[in-house]
Amino acid sequence: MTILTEWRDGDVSRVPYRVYADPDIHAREQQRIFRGPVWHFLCLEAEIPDAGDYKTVDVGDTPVIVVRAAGGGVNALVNRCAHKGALICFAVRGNVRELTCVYHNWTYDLAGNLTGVAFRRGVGDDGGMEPGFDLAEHGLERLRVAVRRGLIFGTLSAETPELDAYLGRAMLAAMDRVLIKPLRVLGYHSQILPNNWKLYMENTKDSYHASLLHVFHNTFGVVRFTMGGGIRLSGNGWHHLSFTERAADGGESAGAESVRSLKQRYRLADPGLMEHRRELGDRITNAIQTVFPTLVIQQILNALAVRQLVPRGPDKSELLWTVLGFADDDEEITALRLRTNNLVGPAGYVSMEDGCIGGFIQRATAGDPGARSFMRMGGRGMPPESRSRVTEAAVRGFWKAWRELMEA
Amino acid sequence: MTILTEWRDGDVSRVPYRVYADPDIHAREQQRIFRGPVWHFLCLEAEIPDAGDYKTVDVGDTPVIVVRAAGGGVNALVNRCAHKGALICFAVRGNVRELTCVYHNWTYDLAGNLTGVAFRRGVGDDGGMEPGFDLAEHGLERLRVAVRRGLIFGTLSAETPELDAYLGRAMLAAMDRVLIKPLRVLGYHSQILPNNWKLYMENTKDSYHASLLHVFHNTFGVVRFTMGGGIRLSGNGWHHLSFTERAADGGESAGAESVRSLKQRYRLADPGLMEHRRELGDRITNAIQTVFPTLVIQQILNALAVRQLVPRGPDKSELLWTVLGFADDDEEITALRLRTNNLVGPAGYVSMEDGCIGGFIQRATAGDPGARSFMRMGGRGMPPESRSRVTEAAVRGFWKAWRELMEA
Amino acid sequence: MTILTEWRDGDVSRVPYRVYADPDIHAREQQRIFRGPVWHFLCLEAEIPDAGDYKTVDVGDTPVIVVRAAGGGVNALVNRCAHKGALICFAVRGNVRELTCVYHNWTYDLAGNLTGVAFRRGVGDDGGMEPGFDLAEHGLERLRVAVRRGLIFGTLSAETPELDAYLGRAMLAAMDRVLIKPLRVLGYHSQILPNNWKLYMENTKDSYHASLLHVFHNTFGVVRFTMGGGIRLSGNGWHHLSFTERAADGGESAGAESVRSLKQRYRLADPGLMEHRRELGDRITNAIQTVFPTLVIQQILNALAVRQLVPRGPDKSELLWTVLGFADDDEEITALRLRTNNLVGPAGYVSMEDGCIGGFIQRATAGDPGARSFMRMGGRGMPPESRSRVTEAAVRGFWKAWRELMEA
Amino acid sequence: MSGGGPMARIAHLHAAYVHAIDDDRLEDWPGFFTEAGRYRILTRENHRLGLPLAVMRCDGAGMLRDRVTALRTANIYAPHCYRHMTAAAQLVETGGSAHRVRSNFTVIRIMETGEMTVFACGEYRDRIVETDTGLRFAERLAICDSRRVDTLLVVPI
Amino acid sequence: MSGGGPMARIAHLHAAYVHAIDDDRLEDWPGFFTEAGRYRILTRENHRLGLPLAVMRCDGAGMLRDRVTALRTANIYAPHCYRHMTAAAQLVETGGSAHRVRSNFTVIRIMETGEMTVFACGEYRDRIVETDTGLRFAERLAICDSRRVDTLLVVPI
Amino acid sequence: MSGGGPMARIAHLHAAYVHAIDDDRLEDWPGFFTEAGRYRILTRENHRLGLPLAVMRCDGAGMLRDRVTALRTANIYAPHCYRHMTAAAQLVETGGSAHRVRSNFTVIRIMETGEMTVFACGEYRDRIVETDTGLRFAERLAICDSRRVDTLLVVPI
Ligand code: FES
Ligand code: FES
Ligand code: FES
Ligand SMILES: [Fe+3]
Ligand SMILES: [Fe+3]
Ligand SMILES: [Fe+3]
Repeated sequence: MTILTEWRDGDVSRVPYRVYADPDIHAREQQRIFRGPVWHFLCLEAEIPDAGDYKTVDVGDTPVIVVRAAGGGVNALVNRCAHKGALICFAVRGNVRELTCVYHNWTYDLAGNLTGVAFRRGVGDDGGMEPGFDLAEHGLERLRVAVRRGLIFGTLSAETPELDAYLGRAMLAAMDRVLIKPLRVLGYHSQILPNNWKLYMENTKDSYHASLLHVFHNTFGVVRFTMGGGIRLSGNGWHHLSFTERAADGGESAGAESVRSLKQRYRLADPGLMEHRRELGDRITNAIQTVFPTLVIQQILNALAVRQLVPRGPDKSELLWTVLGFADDDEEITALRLRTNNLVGPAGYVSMEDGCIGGFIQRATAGDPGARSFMRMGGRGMPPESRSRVTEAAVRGFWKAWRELMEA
Repeated sequence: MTILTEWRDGDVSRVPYRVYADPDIHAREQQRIFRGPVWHFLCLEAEIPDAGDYKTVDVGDTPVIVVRAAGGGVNALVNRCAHKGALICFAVRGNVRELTCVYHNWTYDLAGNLTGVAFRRGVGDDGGMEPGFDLAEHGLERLRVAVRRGLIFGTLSAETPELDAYLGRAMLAAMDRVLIKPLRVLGYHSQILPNNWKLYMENTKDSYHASLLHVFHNTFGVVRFTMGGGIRLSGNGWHHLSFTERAADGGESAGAESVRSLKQRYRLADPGLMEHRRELGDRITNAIQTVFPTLVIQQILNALAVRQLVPRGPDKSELLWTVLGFADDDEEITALRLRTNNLVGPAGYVSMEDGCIGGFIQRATAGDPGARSFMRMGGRGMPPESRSRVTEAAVRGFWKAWRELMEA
Repeated sequence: MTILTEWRDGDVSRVPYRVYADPDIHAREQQRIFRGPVWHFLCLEAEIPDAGDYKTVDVGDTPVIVVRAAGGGVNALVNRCAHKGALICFAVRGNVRELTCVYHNWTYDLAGNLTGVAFRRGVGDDGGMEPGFDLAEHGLERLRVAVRRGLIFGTLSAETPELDAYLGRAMLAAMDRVLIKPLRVLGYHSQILPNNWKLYMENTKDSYHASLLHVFHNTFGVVRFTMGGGIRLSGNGWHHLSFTERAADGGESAGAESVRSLKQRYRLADPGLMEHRRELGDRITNAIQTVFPTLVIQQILNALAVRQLVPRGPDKSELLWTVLGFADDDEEITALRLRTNNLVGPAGYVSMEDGCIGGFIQRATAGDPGARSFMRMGGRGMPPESRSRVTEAAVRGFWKAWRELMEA
Repeated sequence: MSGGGPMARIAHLHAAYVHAIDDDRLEDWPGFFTEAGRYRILTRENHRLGLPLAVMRCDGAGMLRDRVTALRTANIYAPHCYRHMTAAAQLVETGGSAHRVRSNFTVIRIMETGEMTVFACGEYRDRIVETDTGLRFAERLAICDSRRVDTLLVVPI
Repeated sequence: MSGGGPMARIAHLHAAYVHAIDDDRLEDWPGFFTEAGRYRILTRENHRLGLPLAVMRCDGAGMLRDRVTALRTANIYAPHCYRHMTAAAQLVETGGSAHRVRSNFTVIRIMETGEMTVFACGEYRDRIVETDTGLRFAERLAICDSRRVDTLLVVPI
Repeated sequence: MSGGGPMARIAHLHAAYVHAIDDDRLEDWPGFFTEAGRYRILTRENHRLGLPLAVMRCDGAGMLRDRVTALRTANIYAPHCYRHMTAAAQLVETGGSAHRVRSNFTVIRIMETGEMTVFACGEYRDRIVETDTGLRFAERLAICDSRRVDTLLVVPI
């Protein structure tokens, strides 16, 4: 594969643009990353509370059924009949007692075991399955599943380490900080991004861009990001956390990101938009966490969400937002969360630009697949902690993970 | 080609899913199958009754003109000018005296012979075709044509055996059984299938699915399929016939397909839909015949049709239905046919599912091109006759044909 | 590359149809032709009169900014940030003082020099660019620029000869004949062609088709093309001029193209459409000039335009028309030009067919990529002058250029 | 809405019809027709050629109701809904209690997963009659401009 | 249709216009204009930039009729038809016998083989006048939102 | 359209609203609402599931104006405009000075470079009230049929 030979060993600070468009790279990613030794976010426990509740999701190009078993456990099964490969479930969500393929009525239990084959014994003396056919050999492919803080993860590979080890201590702590209570879904968004999936993941890990691309805050001067904040990386650099902290006195102090504050010429007519109720026990106002390859866990003021990204070919991807509150939220905090969600989502004041910026790169780089980016803000390394968010360390960590899996 | 090396010799009961999506396989199919030694249904004689009448059709990716010659014969010509490759005819149907390319007025007779080249001799002393230019060397590519029972077939290969030998005795008999009189077109449907063409052909040859996927009959209990019926394959396994027979007493007897009759909870408010007038001299109510690669001849009660499938890229195909009656039909039988056609076509009560099931497989298998189907209902063989329709023999026959041509 | 081995040395009169559809050929064209040693038309000086005025254009798959510098010169810059590859300008036109990337605020002057990197020194003690970072090494890629008669050209290759040498004497003369005064833009068209870009360029160079495909003139008998006229090719055959001349007496004389005049059965209800005011100092009524690879300069009566073609994948292209007058036009001549423009553009009486004919070839040839065209009208050569327009000499010249660059 | 011409009331019927379908209140659909009401989905190709085949053909309340029962209980398809756009309604002929009306339609099909497709466009040709319970379709032809149906057609248009 | 404001009669003109085109009764098309009637297809890009170029420009009945004659007898293109959707008609100004009206349109192009494409969308800006034979367009501008024309434009919109 | 029912005046409000957006006169947009007016863009998926999340949510004139200020001064996106098509408006309930109205919409998004996309389709559910200055939206819900937003949503629909 051209990409792997032409790209200097170990360099993760300069990436050839062909990675965003080449169909062969896309195919290899499906095999090495999406079916490889990584954990994918599937859905929330809260979405399938009762036995038989299921949700269908995509793990890269592989369709998956996540279903609550009778015993209360969660199973994740490849949504592809063992007979001729039809989708078993083709609705987004539902409730079933067993899984029946519509094509020839092969039936599976909620753990994916084949329990019945229509006309298995034939009709009268005729037909039927060949002798020696064993139901046990023809179940649905099953994913390993792990659950943490109400989030259900799955992996198609036997090689993937346990979830805790996969995430590492810093990332577990970051997750536990936000997901402090049973969750409640406030709604969903789906956003189609006109770009390769990696451009969105880079964007999310790119703490350098936040105050520069999203000029809303500066324009309105509603919150001048304070100096508090920083970056954390998992030990292997694959995952990251970026956060902002309000100064102890609650006031605003001049900091790095005020560099463009001269632009502030407007005031919000309704400043209620920026109201924040502290609920997580600290002064952190914004915390964006990524779990390789495609999960984002978000706290922006009181707007909480998980985002799962699904590649849809080399030049398109779909970002699925699950917007959250806590199960015990009262009406007031729910109203606050709903209002604050104007900041995020496909129409979010400080997120909509992330919907188009990847497309700007996709368009600009198509003509010159051999040209390369230059991501040396904060050097070439990926230290586990940075006090400044003006660094591309987490993006380099992403490329480190990518190279490790793709070159394996 | 990966597919041909990884796939165990002669196995036609397990097919790697990459056959449905790989662009190289698609390209090879065009060459080996669609331009290869097979007969394609083109159109009906009844559609081009008069000299100069033409219809444009697609033989795979090759556009073809089928035209009635002055002498009454039928010619089939590749719809591509010998000069620079423009389509000659770009309407679906019409009547012409000769074939004139709009681009530079090169003109061909209805047999595809080049008869005139505009400015062939130049203008004054200037220009014109190079010396030695011979009209006879620049005709349209011509297909061999065979007509049977009003159906016009064509082939692009010189290797294709004569039509009768290609079809074999059983298939000729099946065709002759339905097409007993001069035909009349009642109308057309075009249905876009979101899947590879082979998934639809497998579906049509898959007598196993009929009573399982299409639950209309069982739901309404309008016709309980009787035991009568079976499968016939051509000697080489390429083509097939599946049929259902009403019991001799005209009553309904319990049989294989009543397995789901417990589901019957509804009655048709207007049972006229299922009325059947015997017209073909036997008790067969349903007969579905396929001719490799892409023709289907259908009798469902009094609903008669031929269907021609055209691949439109690896993941899309177009199914063109020509719905038929006989030229001597009276108004009553025509009305009956039109009513019965609610059962078939893109909105057919017992056919619409075939429009989506291929897409379910296309979506489910895209993520794992190396995984394989398991088609061993009725064993691994393809006997020329089966009394039971609970068999995948005809599907295996399809894959036998496919492998023979693709591996040649 | 198959195409280059299977195609007999030097033959430019028969072209295998795969050149219009093969994605590998398309990719190679981007590298060898569009980023290669050719001059591309970018836009008009009149479109960016003032300092900071810019227009964004596409040179093949490469997005380019054409901008008027403070000193009055014109710069052309690849529209791709040196940091991570984002588009710098994403509007079609505008005015800027400097070029700022929205993603991380890297800033360039109008010559593409990097002048500022946000947070280059980090914040406090933290972050910032790695030591040794040199602004001078990270500018925007710059095109060489040449201007002639108000037309701005650019090239991405250092090998391209100077514009005058590239065009050659005959082509320079042809261009100077039409663009006699400062230009004024009357408007734009964009036309999406359902075909490979080469089919449109062949069409434009194909003087053989004009009176045959576009039957408007003959149908209405408004202008019977006179004998005057001819073809000129640049010395290397790459570029061409085709023109028609009204006979000296201003009358109409029978000539080659009247061959189909028998078809004339209609009269224009409003013959004002065909009015012509001589303004270029000669009797030439129509002059079509092409500059390899994708520029067309057009005079049809008083309808003047430049057309730039942009490939949009192997089977699609976009034709961008800039319709012109002269800066000193009075209202009357402007009104005349606007009326005459009914003849050209996407709805033009004598040009609309060029919008569909390429698609007719694209569709007809897809099924048989190895089949070949036959372009021997006027022989196999490409003489620098032909009195007759009944020749494919200019088309052969196009293929000569194509082979020289692609096989290099 | 007043008592002017019949167009305001016809517009109301037209709107109520498409809202019922787009809301997935398909059980209400047969009620827009008279007891003997005829409904056809045709293609322009067949219609122009004088060929009688329909994509969907219901003669009378029984057949209309059977369509709904079947799609609710028997037929299998990926979940989706429609959005009807209507325009250019025109009274072609009116004679007391019966009106001939034509109008244009576009149907966008939306899959549960979000894909939006222009599924059909064409022309309604209606024969609308006054009944005790208001205006009803004695005949509604939906003549689709394209001969193609994408995937399948199960919900009436 | 009554004798209320002019909007009902304008709606009728608008509907009749699009039905004539969509029915391929193009010979009727010039008749919707006054003898000196002007018709333009413009793009929003040119219009906003103040550039006068039109995609199609007919000044008066002769030029309107020439367009129809040419497309019937001279121009070459793959067979297709249109479906016009119209919406949001609004009386901008009215003064006795002349009305300024704007409305939105979408045109779907349907090829004989079935491909459906949103070919154009935009805004009609009309000057409509009362004549002895009813309302006629003194001017109809069709301002297309996209600067692109797919393949070619031969049938008026 | 006279002084009959309110539908003619509602049609005028509907048309004026979409013309303001399609003309890029977004500064006029808050003025179509009452001072406390509520505007929501919802997806059918969330709406059917009873989930309260909106894609865009403005409660009152301040939030409406902030949206416009932000998109003019802060937000970054490739230049584009909309074309709204509306249809099937229906008075659901009317009580003196307040009306409940539903109607269908389709929004085509046109990029400056010419790409046209069916960006959204769905249903408006309006509560419209009489005010001193005419009809105003006390609430306008735009319920989009697709759960997907292509790229981003910045201009209200
Ligand atoms: S494909 Fe599932 S049962 Fe046959
Ligand atoms: S391409 Fe047919 S005559 Fe030239
Ligand atoms: S991509 Fe341009 S500044 Fe970062
Ligand atoms: Fe961001
Ligand atoms: Fe079937
Ligand atoms: Fe031409």
